[in-house]
Amino acid sequence: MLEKFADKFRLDDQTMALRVANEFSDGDVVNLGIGTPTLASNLIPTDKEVLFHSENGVLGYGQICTAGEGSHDLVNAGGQPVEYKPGMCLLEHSESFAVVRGGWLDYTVLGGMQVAENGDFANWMVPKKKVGTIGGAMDLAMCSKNVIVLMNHMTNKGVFKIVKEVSYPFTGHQCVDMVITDIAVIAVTDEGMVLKEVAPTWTPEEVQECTEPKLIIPPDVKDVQLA
Amino acid sequence: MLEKFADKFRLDDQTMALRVANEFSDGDVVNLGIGTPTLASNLIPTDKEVLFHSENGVLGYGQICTAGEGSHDLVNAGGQPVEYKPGMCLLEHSESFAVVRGGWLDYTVLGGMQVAENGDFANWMVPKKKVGTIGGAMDLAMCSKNVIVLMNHMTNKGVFKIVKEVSYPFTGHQCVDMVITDIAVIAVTDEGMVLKEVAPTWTPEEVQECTEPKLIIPPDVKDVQLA
Amino acid sequence: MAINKIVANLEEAVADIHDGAMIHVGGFGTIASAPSQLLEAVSRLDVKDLTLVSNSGGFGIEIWGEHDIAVLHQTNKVKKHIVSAPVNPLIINDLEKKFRAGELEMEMVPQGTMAERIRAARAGLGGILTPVGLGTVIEEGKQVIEVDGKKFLLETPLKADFALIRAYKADRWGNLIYRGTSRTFNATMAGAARITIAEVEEIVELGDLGPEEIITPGIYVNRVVKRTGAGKASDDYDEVARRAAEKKAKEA
Amino acid sequence: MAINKIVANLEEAVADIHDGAMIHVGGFGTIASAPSQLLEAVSRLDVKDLTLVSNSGGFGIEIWGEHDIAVLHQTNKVKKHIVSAPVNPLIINDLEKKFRAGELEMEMVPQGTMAERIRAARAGLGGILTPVGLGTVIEEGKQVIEVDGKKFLLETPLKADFALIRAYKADRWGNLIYRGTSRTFNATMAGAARITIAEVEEIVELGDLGPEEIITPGIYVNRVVKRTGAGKASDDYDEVARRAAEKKAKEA
Repeated sequence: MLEKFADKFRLDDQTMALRVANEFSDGDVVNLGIGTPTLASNLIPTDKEVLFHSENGVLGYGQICTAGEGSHDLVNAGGQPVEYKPGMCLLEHSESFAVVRGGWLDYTVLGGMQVAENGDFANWMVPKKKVGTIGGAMDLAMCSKNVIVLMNHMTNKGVFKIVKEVSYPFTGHQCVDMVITDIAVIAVTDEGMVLKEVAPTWTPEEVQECTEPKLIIPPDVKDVQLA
Repeated sequence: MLEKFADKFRLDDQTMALRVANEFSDGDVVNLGIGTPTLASNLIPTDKEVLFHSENGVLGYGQICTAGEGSHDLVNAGGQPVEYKPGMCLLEHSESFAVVRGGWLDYTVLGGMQVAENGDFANWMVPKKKVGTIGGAMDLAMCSKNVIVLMNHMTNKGVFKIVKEVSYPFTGHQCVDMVITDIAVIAVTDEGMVLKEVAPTWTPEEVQECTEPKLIIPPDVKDVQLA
Repeated sequence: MAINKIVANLEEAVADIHDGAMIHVGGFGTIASAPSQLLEAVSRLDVKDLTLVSNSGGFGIEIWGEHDIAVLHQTNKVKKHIVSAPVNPLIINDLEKKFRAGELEMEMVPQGTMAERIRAARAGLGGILTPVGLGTVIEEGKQVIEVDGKKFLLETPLKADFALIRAYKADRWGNLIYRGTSRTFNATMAGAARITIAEVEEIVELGDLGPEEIITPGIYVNRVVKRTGAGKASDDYDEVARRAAEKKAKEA
Repeated sequence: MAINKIVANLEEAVADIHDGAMIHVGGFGTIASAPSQLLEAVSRLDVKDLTLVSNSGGFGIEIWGEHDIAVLHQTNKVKKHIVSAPVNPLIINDLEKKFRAGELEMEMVPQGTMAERIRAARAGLGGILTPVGLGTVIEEGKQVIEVDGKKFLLETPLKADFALIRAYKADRWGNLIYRGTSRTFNATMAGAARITIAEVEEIVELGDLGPEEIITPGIYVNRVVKRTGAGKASDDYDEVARRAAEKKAKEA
């Protein structure tokens, strides 16, 4: 984050997960990336029927188990045991990715390294590292109906992550629909990036300072919507 | 059949099926075409473990049920109810043909219209008819380890079915390994067609008269081997 | 609103099928594996110029009080049929009559290629390479692609507007299980269309179908309708063959 | 001779794995889904220059007394690794160390493409077309094929010499069932190699696995071996993560 904003309020991981969970409606099929996105599966109201897909071959699982509970034969893609839920089913790997590639996911939520103005996306390798984990990210990013990136708005060192052009190795082109960060919610549209919501105490102008491309700032920018 | 041989002994359908059943060993995976080939699944010694595959999605089924028995939810490709057998499993259609195309069938037994000297094969359409049923025949003929054609040696009108060159629409090229007819067993080899067995009372020379390409006739031609 | 894919009746299930729609029809060729009540419901619609995709062209005779895919030819709904086994030696079916009369377009597809093209639609593939059909009429008009010196035909996905399928049990999420060899093209076609409609013997509570047991995930299914009437009779196949032969003899 | 694919022990199961062999390794990344005892048996063989195909590069720490795929890097068996998730943020694994040291070739594959390339090998396809990877490093050196004006990458089958997989129960025909999310790449890889070897918790009588229940047909499986020892412990994932973090801290 920029040094001048170092002490300013920012959403923590759980709150970001809560914000993304708020996007989902009854019947939506959702894949949550490893890490912060995964938390969203625990933050859905119990009367809402959202089907969570995990690429290791489970569809419609329940909450992440508390430590020491659950079975290692029923885990999410991050290896965390999850609860059985009525209606759940299991898929071998090629069918699990038929779900992904076939466009059956309403939402994919992924961590990110860079998101460009036009929705270009990089999340799997820092260029100088020469090795990174693609995993299911390319399939998920290229083939889901809606791709939401959940990430800090800037790096710890204050470098832009929301950029004019992606400089890291691509995950996919023009695939990101929304970015949820620790300070803002941004929609990627044909006209450009539209600032939809800001974290409490943040102004649109401050968010713009932390964002490389020019944001479209409508008059009705809201505070982050958690329910 | 040629008129001069009209009254000569010929193998009936059941005996031809028995002859083909005699080819299979323990552990072989076998697909039997609709019609005469299908009979072979009932002619395997009970202590021999041959796995019959049917393209409608069953692997390892038992005998064809007697009339009025069995279930219409467990049928072979000809629609005949078959018996459950321990070890049997079910496959949806793309997996059923993964079995075929993947080369998992040790033997495919198909009816035929024409087989050429080099193993070229036609079995699905008489040219003037303009419509015929391909079904699984192309997949089966092109992808099985061994393709056996079970057919009458000549047409009712005495026209060659074992020919120098296929004139009917192709099922597959150079795919037939063996032809079992009502009067002979012929192996298709790189050197040409080798007469292996003849029906009782038939001489190799008589079989040659009923066959367009020149047969290789080894000194040890046997009578048809039924066990 | 909780997810509920169960619709009240056959008419509601097929109401939005429109002129010119492309329709996957599940099953293999036997009446027991066919979505016969959905087919009958479509035959009662005022629609035309349908493109059908199915393994078989059907027999076209009433079996156990129900009809197979031929009912759509009999009611003049079909413009084109993409099919693996259009005709059969037991009977001259309606497809064959229409085709010979020049009233029907037909695309013949090897059965394994058909299965894979349908799966490709569900799985978001742009196509698949198969050796099957090389050097046959099937090759006509298709790209031949070489991989490591071997030739293959490029076959493209078959994605339909609607898929009509038959299953054994369903829950309100649309999860399905099948019975025996009725799995066949029914399970393959589920999800290979914009709208998948399943005709089932039984509707069970969510959770009654176990996670290890479900064959078709509910996300591939848009509507579930329970079959009406007493269900399938116990006639055997020989009876079907006998009656087909009778009809053929009568027409000859 | 009745069919019997059950072999006496792990050593016999892997005895013919040879220098330069290409090996599919099932599972996803967790120890519960890995063929860990087969991997340990291979690590004890005198073989080199293996090419591995797996989803994950492994953690390389002992978990519940067993090892994951990293044990083959630790014992210097590997020349090349075809992999979707080679490294992970919890630990610098052996694959990463070897790769950085220039001692390992690596081919990175998007996970869905990997699954489909493996299935293509079992299903006798010459390749599949996918949009995934277009305009990324994955595109390099591959044919781009246009179908109806849309571009796709041509991805080719991954057929191995051996597939090492993990299942729950097997019968003597090699029919397999899995448990929960341990199905994953294990079921996908069965049959995608010349020789498929399954490590299982239990061996049951032929017929105990019902026809509707079998996930992997026995024809895809060449050898079945029962796991030794008490089986998997009940440690939870946090423990795994904690110990990985510890090791990383120690090395930093």
